[in-house]
Amino acid sequence: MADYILEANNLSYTYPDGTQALKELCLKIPRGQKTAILGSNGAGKSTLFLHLNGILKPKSGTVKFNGKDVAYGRKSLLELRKNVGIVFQDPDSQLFSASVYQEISFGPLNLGLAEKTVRGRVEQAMTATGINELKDKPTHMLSYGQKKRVTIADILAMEPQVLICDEPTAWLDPKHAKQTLQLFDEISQNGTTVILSTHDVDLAYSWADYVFIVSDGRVIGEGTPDKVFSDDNLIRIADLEKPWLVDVYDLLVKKGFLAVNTDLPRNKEDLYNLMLKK
Amino acid sequence: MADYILEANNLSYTYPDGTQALKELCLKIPRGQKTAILGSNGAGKSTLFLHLNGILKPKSGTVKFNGKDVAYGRKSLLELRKNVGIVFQDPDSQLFSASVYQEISFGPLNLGLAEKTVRGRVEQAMTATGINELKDKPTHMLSYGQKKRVTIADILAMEPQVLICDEPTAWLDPKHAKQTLQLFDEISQNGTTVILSTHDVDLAYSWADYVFIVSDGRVIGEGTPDKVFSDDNLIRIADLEKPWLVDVYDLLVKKGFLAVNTDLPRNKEDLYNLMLKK
Amino acid sequence: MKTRKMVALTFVYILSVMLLIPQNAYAMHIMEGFLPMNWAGIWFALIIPFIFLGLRSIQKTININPSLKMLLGLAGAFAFVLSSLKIPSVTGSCSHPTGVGLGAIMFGPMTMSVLGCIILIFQAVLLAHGGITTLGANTFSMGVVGPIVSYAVFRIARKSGAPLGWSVFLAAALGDLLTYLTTSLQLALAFPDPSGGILASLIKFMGVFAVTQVPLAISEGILTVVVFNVLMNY
Amino acid sequence: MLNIDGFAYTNSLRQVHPLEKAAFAFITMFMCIGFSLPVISGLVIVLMAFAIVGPARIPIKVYFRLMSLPFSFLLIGVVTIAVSITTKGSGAGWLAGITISGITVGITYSGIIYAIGLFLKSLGAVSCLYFLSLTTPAVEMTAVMRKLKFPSLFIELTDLIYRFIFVMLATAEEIHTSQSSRWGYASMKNSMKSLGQLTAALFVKALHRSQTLYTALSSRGYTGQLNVLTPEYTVSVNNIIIIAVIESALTITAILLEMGYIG
Repeated sequence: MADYILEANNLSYTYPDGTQALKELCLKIPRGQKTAILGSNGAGKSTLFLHLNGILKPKSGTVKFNGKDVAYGRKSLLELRKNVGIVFQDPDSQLFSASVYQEISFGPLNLGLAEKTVRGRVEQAMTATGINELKDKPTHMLSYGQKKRVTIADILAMEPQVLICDEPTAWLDPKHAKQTLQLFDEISQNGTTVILSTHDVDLAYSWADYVFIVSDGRVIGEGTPDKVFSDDNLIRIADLEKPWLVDVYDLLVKKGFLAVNTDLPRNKEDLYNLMLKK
Repeated sequence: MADYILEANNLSYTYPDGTQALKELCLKIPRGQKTAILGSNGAGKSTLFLHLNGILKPKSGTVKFNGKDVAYGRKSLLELRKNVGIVFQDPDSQLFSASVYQEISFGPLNLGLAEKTVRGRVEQAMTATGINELKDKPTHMLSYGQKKRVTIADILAMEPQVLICDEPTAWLDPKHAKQTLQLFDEISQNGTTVILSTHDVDLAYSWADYVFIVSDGRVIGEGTPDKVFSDDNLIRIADLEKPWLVDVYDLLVKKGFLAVNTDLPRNKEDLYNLMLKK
Repeated sequence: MKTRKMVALTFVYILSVMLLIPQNAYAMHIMEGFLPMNWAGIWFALIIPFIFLGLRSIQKTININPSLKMLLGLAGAFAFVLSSLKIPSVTGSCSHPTGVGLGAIMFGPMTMSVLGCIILIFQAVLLAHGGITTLGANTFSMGVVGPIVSYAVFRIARKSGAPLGWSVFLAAALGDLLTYLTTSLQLALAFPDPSGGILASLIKFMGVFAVTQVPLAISEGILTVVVFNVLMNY
Repeated sequence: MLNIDGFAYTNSLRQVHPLEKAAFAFITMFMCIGFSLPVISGLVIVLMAFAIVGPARIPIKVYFRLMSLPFSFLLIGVVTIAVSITTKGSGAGWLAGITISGITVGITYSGIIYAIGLFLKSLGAVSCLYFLSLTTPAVEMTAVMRKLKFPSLFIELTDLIYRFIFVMLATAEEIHTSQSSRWGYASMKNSMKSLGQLTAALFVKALHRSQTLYTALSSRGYTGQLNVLTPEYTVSVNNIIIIAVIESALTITAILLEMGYIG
């Protein structure tokens, strides 16, 4: 039996303005894996995340963390938020302090840790995200990419079991996007379950262990990247595109340049090696 | 002799905080063409744009519009801004009116046009951007993609000769990004010179007639997309990546699947056809 | 009487042409070090109860609704940013603390005394506009008198059936004027005219400020109405 | 616009304990205002100019521009005080005056002396404020306020406001740019309308931002208190000795002046 760290069962949610954001959504996040949640703008990804750490309470359905239903009492909510951290899309609406150090110390302090422990965690989170040299800079002088790193450190300092990141690479240029993904790889290797949402199919395809496709408030497809992205129909319904690696691979197979049944290449090097082998 | 609608000669600009954003930048925008300006975050693209419609005044160097030096008097600035419209990157910080209609009518009304003309232009701009049904909606209730369209309509309603768009597809999902580019194609076909900035190389490669590569406040490369993107060194210095079409093409040529000297494919169909021919 | 006015006006006119037109409203807050120690202390003592009451009322609301803290933080930043915008006025563009009237109507005068005090700290520290030793005096005029007047005028005007637009205009414009009257009074008390006394001094200061502040109060009133109208449409 | 803030983070005294800097600025300021002696005011101006341009390494051009900022208030205030109005007519001690229908407006000798003293005193105090704000970031000033046991709600609000001043300022600038590039400030009438729209939009965005911020902070366990830790600073005995020496020297000079031994 697979081990799921977070589960959503028949989650429905309607915003006060009447927008039905989630419609009986079901998903199970495998523990310790790198999960990508794909969907077009407005598919319900952000709303789903707000449910996963208890900010929103579902109109119907349940959220399970470590196999147990989430209760919405004060104490159990704090417990959930300690373990499931969200990095929001817009860093300017997550950063509340002008000082990077103060900012990162906020989460761990809320956990009721001793001052010394908090200081240790802040240092550690800054090192992990490579922002040690920003310590003395105010958040309003940081670039977009730097702010993004600070918001990730915010959450890392709480040492959550699950790190959720909403559209982490939007607005980043290729170089910074790559660095951010490497950071997530490291976090994942340290045993944290990393979930990120994106509509960048190439990113999701190369990075994720497991992919969910969300469309119109529902999960309409899931599986390993090669399986999910081979399903033309699914991709079309979700208003997404095929990753170019898959596209090229299909083309090469169709032309007979590559043998069918080879494993799908997960990155440029894979593709290159496949072609060399041929 | 080529016909240039906008020219920047040795443009230098330093922000009050000391950041030198432009360093003797030179570029000439060909009239009526689709121009892409590529560069990583912080390369100086946005600062350049603010010079092209006179919001910023260069510390040294000149901007030419239609072959004439831009004067920084009140009247000539207004004239320039009427003809060179900018759609800014973040629609959220740009929209300021209560309703979509009011927002789009802002520019034409300020131009002092008769109410009837304004109405006509607003209708036309809404039709062109496909947002007729949003007419009475409050701007802050729109989705990200819709907001983006409203900001484009904002500028179209002023009927500029040049439309500049800063990172038009950032944060848009593949479907909406495609629609936006189609919109730019239409605008361009109607005789407007369209300039856009991006760090999405795939987009720039497929869409643009002419490409400038900006890095650290300077233009470090320019030319037709196939020429610019074949220059590995240039792409690396600019912290960009190669468009995957070029990458795949190179790979195929290297492996002997495609003949050298073929024209570079500009989109998926081109590549497909090339391979069929072989 | 007429000639006296003329002399005063000529004097004020020359001064304003010389000093006010090319710059912004530094004339608004009392500058660092300008007040003698005793007056600086007195005004500090006078604002402490207002700050205390303001903090207590905010804390009460936060206990029920923790999101109010973020709202007040943003509202304070909003008011600071507004004060740094240039507003078009008959005497040229002036930067100016709009938002006090608006804030008083929306959050009540007690809350505004706290926000006003913080905004004034930042105006002193970030813009060299006002000062720390004069913080008490400036908070009293801009954070206590201004908001109370705005709030009271708005309430009275609404109760007596005045249209919303006029109520907002009067609240903002009068709150503004009373702020400057208070500033003039504070200066007059600290610096009585050696021969004419406090009254003569008050007339001098009011005369100087009137040139810039009357048109500004009107501009600010109009702007607040425009803002209110737009907000109503949101 | 907020370049004072920029220097606060980049000046050469950035790493000095904020409490030391605050003590130096405020003690000096109180001496300047408390003694109210022109010579002391002059000394304070020179001392602070030296501290700002020397150890803190603020460019001298910046220092002079900043010092010119408060001049307009200062001149208006000082001239207004120097000018006397009386119904008794001009007499001894008057340098100049016009009498019209029994009211005399003019300048007295003592008025001028008083005005010059006030001018110097205020400028001295402003120098002290500049020293503090050019060397100490606002976040560190609030850290000092925390140490001095100011009400935590007051400090939390101060920190929040400081942080969002910059966010809102950027938004205001973007809207302003977008408006000006669409002729928003082409005429007086346009300007009033545009500014009204800008203000309202800014307000709505502030409301919206406060909600998203609340959401983000709640997800990190916020329940009403914004507890944070500040980086630790080391106290420098050297600095304390320097401050003590300077302040004692000022005090002794002032006392000697008052007693008439010098000056």
